[in-house]
Amino acid sequence: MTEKTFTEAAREALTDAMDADPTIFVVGEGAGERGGNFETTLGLYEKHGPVRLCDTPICERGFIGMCTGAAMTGTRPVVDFMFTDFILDGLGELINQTSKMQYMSNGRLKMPMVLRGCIGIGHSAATHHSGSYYPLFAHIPGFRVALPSNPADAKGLFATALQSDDPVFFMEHRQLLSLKGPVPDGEHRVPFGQAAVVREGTDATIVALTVMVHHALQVAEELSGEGVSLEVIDPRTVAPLDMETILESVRKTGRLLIVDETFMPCGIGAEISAHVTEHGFDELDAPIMRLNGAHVPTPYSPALEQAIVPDRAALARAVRGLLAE
Amino acid sequence: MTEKTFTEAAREALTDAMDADPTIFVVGEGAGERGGNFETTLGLYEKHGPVRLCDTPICERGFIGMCTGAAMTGTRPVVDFMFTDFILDGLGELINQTSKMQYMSNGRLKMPMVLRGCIGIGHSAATHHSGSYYPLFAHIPGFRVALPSNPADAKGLFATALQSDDPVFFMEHRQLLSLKGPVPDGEHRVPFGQAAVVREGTDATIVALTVMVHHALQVAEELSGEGVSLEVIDPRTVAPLDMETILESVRKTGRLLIVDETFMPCGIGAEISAHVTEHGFDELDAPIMRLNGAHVPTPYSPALEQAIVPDRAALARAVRGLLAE
Amino acid sequence: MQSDAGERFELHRWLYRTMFTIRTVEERLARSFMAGLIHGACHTYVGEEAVAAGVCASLSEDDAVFSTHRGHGHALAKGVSPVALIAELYGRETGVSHGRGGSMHLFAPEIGLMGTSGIVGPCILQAAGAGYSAKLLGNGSVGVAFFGDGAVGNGAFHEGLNLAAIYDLPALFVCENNLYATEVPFSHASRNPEVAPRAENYGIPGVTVDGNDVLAVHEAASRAIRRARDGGGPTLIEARTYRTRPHAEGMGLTGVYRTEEEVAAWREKDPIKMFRSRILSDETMTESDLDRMESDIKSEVDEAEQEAAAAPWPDRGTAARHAYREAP
Amino acid sequence: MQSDAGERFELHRWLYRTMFTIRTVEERLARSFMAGLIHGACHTYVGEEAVAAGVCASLSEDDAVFSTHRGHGHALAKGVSPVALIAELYGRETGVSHGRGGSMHLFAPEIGLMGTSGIVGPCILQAAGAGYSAKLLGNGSVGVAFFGDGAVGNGAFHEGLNLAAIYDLPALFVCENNLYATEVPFSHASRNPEVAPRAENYGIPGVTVDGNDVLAVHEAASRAIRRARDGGGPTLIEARTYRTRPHAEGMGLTGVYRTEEEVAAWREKDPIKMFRSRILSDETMTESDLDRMESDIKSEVDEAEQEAAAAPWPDRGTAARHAYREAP
Ligand SMILES: Cc1ncc(C[n+]2csc(CCOP(=O)(O)OP(=O)(O)O)c2C)c(N)n1
Ligand SMILES: Cc1ncc(C[n+]2csc(CCOP(=O)(O)OP(=O)(O)O)c2C)c(N)n1
Ligand SMILES: [Mg+2]
Ligand SMILES: [Mg+2]
Repeated sequence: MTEKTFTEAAREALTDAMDADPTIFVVGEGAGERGGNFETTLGLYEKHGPVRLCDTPICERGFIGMCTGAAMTGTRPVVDFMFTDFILDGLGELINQTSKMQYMSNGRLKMPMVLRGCIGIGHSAATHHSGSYYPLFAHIPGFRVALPSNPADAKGLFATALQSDDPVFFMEHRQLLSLKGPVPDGEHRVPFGQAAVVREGTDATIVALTVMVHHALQVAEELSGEGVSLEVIDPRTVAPLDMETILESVRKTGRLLIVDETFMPCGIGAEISAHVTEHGFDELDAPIMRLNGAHVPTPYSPALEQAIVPDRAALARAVRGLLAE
Repeated sequence: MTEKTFTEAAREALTDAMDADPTIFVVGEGAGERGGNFETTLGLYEKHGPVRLCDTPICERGFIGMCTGAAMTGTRPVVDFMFTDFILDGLGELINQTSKMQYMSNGRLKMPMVLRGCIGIGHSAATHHSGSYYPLFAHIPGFRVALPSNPADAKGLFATALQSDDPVFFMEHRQLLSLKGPVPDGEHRVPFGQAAVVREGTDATIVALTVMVHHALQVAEELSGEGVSLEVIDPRTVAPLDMETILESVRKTGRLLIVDETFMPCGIGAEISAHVTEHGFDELDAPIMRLNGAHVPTPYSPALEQAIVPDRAALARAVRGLLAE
Repeated sequence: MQSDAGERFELHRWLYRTMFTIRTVEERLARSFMAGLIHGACHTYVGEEAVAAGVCASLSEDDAVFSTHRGHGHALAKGVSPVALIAELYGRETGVSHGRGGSMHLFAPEIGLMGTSGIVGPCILQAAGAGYSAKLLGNGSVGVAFFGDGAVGNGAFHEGLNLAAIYDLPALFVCENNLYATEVPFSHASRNPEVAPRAENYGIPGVTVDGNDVLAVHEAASRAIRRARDGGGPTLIEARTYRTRPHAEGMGLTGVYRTEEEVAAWREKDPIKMFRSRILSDETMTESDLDRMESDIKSEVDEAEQEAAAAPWPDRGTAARHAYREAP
Repeated sequence: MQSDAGERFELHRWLYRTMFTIRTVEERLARSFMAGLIHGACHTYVGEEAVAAGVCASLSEDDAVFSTHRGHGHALAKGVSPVALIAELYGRETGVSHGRGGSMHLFAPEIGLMGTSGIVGPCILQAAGAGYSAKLLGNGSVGVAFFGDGAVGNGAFHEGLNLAAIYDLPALFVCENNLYATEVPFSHASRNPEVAPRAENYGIPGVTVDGNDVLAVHEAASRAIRRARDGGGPTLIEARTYRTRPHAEGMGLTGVYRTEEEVAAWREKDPIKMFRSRILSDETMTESDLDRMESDIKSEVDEAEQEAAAAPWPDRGTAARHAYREAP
């Protein structure tokens, strides 16, 4: 184990994978000589040159489509999209092409393509640099969606992504990029579809996504002083979604809250709630609750930005509400 | 009341609105002299000419962006997108621009834009001509999404859309276009956010979307012979979603099934289920259930196509399962 | 080693055989459409056969072709068998996409047909991507996109050509300018009637050819493909051609957008008829050679149709397979 | 009616005032950024002032401007007050977007600033749309897009210019070619170093101007705007300019992508310095006129900054408002 930042940990997975697999290449604005806007590719250009570390013009649709064609023909592209907001121009390619190629070809094509970059609200980034949108990708068949919440998972999930033959979104919350934590040295892979029970407890289950995992852990710690025992689950991937671990937890606690920074309607919380209601109805001692960011574009002003994101106080309130049911 | 097809009813709303409001114009491939691929604009070109009935090149992103700019500057564009699959290339414009303009401008801009066209599986259209994708639009703040299931609602919801200052998706299931039904003459508007209880019943509630409303009604009729009394609700719009009508029904029946042709994960059924669980938990006598099309791209062959869409037999099975819980 | 004349004979034979096969299959499919045997849309390639044949003559199975809604001709020219194509449109398990695709989604990656598409535009980007793979892998293959004039005003054209240009990718972009996109004339979709000169914007060569002259297409394409394989980067070819059937089966042959006379004039320039005269004047084959080839092809296609019609339906139990590569 | 000389004086005064205001505000914002008063990103317009000023001089409040991440200059030139701009970057209720937007989302629709944007490309399409409204309403107004060289390889450029061209829309497309997109040189993003000649593709006029020469910009823009108002359709202007500050505050002034010497050479061609000499040689204003104007502007901007810094924060209770126009 070595202490590393989230970004360093993910870069380690990329560095190792690029050494091992000469078919991997990275595209993005600034992914080349500059080493990535968020230092995602630092040092790799010097090692692998401009074909494998490819600077692009500002044409997200174009390079996503290009990478789709590349993935169909024997290479393994990594699209470094900077902010998820930018790849919305490529959703036509992603939804109509990338996600469907395996099916349309009856499984004869594979689609080893990774889409990686920033999500999330913070730093007054405003509405064109703070989107998350992973519920959209979870809705569409064909995609995998990884949402690491700590450096070790960043390395482990990215390593898995870089070996997947399905297209994978690897989404990094902007508030986690410089987070430090212990990271396993050498080969480390976290399989998709295995949630982590990051804290055990008996009174209620909190399922938290990306940055909210940290809020949930702090609230759990705070409330433990009051004798409340919370179990906290980090799904780590939302497609596939490890419902079994969540159901098992609910069997124990009887209470469930899902906290997610991004929009509520048709979100991940909705999916988890609906699934648990259908398959764990008899285990529930209280209504399942959801806590989400407000259903609005992200405002710029810190005064407004704070108001639309669930904070620890809101989370603690929601937990108390759930326990009181 | 006059008997009309779904397409005729919607066209009537458009015809009346274009007569009354000179700022309305329609864009689309074939929307001009040809009268629309699905006769959506038949006869209007002769009346209003090429500026108001505007044929476009194949650049969905471009004309959606253009219409966004037009809506910001005093006109009311209607984008006739033929198949919803085609506008995915414009999702960047829709999500980053169209849906956010009102918020970013602090309510000083409005966005009177209608996006209308075909959705849904059928006729071996295969995966590039059968998408629905409305859960995506319901997830994003800023949009209205109307899903008429019959000619009268097609007219009434389209009329409302053509007066809305929010951007509206008006989505027409391909299997409903030639459906006939009684349509109110003259002005007829169906407000957004008002579900229709299309059949009353006491044993269970089925919420059904677009074409599934018809399946649900037939199954309800069939099962009524066995003494089963089903209530069938057509939400008519999924953004806003009239949860009050659904909750009221569940208070009566205690049982809920949501049937939707399109994908389950993070879909409309998930949202309805999660909402009812949170706000109507004590009314539930059984787990809420969802019935959706398979989570795969649409296959072409009729043999496969049928297999991925909920049919009446599957719906009846699901209802029996729900009643047995 | 073969003589030049022998090569020329082989080339002519291949081109004629390919074009005539496409024509025969398409006309067969048009009848099948009328008979209700085809379940979805069907866009035939009749009148444009010289483009697919002329380009694909220089491709191997390792080259990657990406095509459009009007892709039957490209599939056949790339080596898909008539029976696999017909069975696909009939929705059968033995179809080239095992019934998952239909007319607009033809996949035979094992021979480099990387897919036709129901969406206008993406093939251009994907061909650039195949070029990217070829460049990275250094395997000498080429990515080829076929697309219509309708794609020229689309962002994919602009972004794809630019990407291929700046990275010097081994790619070939073949615009089949048949003057109309569905029923919208190119003159309405663009103030600029030319496509090939737009290549200049991207700093790459652009070539206009008579798309009904198979040898002209072949000549231009083989030069561009050689150039691409040699590291010279991409080329844009504009092949001027015409579809002499409706946009899709079931639609009108003419309409507000074009006249009977125009269609008749283009039928005079039928690429197969033109090539037949050329072969006869070149004396690479005789009238009876060609007649025999035609009748052989007709029988083959008839048999293919019968085989397709008798082929099994896909097993509905498999409908959900292959959305993902891996089990979760 | 004013004399020509009077008009010239007014024009020069407006242009100088506008450019100097932009410069002063931007330099003030750069200091504020260092001081932590600006919460998000901040892309200044220093070095490029002549473009916004030269174009906006011919626009009225009824004309619609759409801009980019580097939009402060366009906002000020279109009539946004320094205090409304600074307050926005400070996140205050009195900001031009009431704190919802910040540096990259400046909205003042009441004076025709229809928005700056954090996404590269859309402004081009939206300006075409404003042109569409103007055409349909027949109100004689014009849609104007400002965008960087970085947008040229984007599909929005291609689709937007084509749409404006085929519908003859009253629109003006102003490409601010400052040689770099973030730190990617235009020569890497395109094999073709020119932007204006691409207008030919779309059948519309393209004009290259020295973007540091405000009178040249004004001349080209006013001609294009007149043409648009008269129903002559859209024009593409490529203004060659340079940013003499980093891409965004907090980033390096130079880096792998450009040299100190290059920056210094462009500083020699500073648009304000150049225009000052021109005014003095034309004798439209004197040294002391200009000095007085400059010091007035400096005081105004100082006051604006103080006012902005003292302005109230938005009420967090309002954060969810205006996502929709209407109650459900
Ligand atoms: C993105 C997209 N928009 C619209 C369509 C509907 N459509 C199918 S074919 C076609 C016309 C294509 O014209 P062209 O590219 O010239 O090809 P052609 O049919 O003439 O061979 C259109 C508009 C589509 N398939 N994809
Ligand atoms: C669609 C999109 N992709 C990426 C970005 C990130 N980005 C912000 S500014 C910029 C460079 C823009 O360059 P240019 O258009 O030349 O404008 P300049 O900054 O030089 O004024 C990039 C890539 C973005 N804002 N939008
Ligand atoms: Mg065409
Ligand atoms: Mg630039």
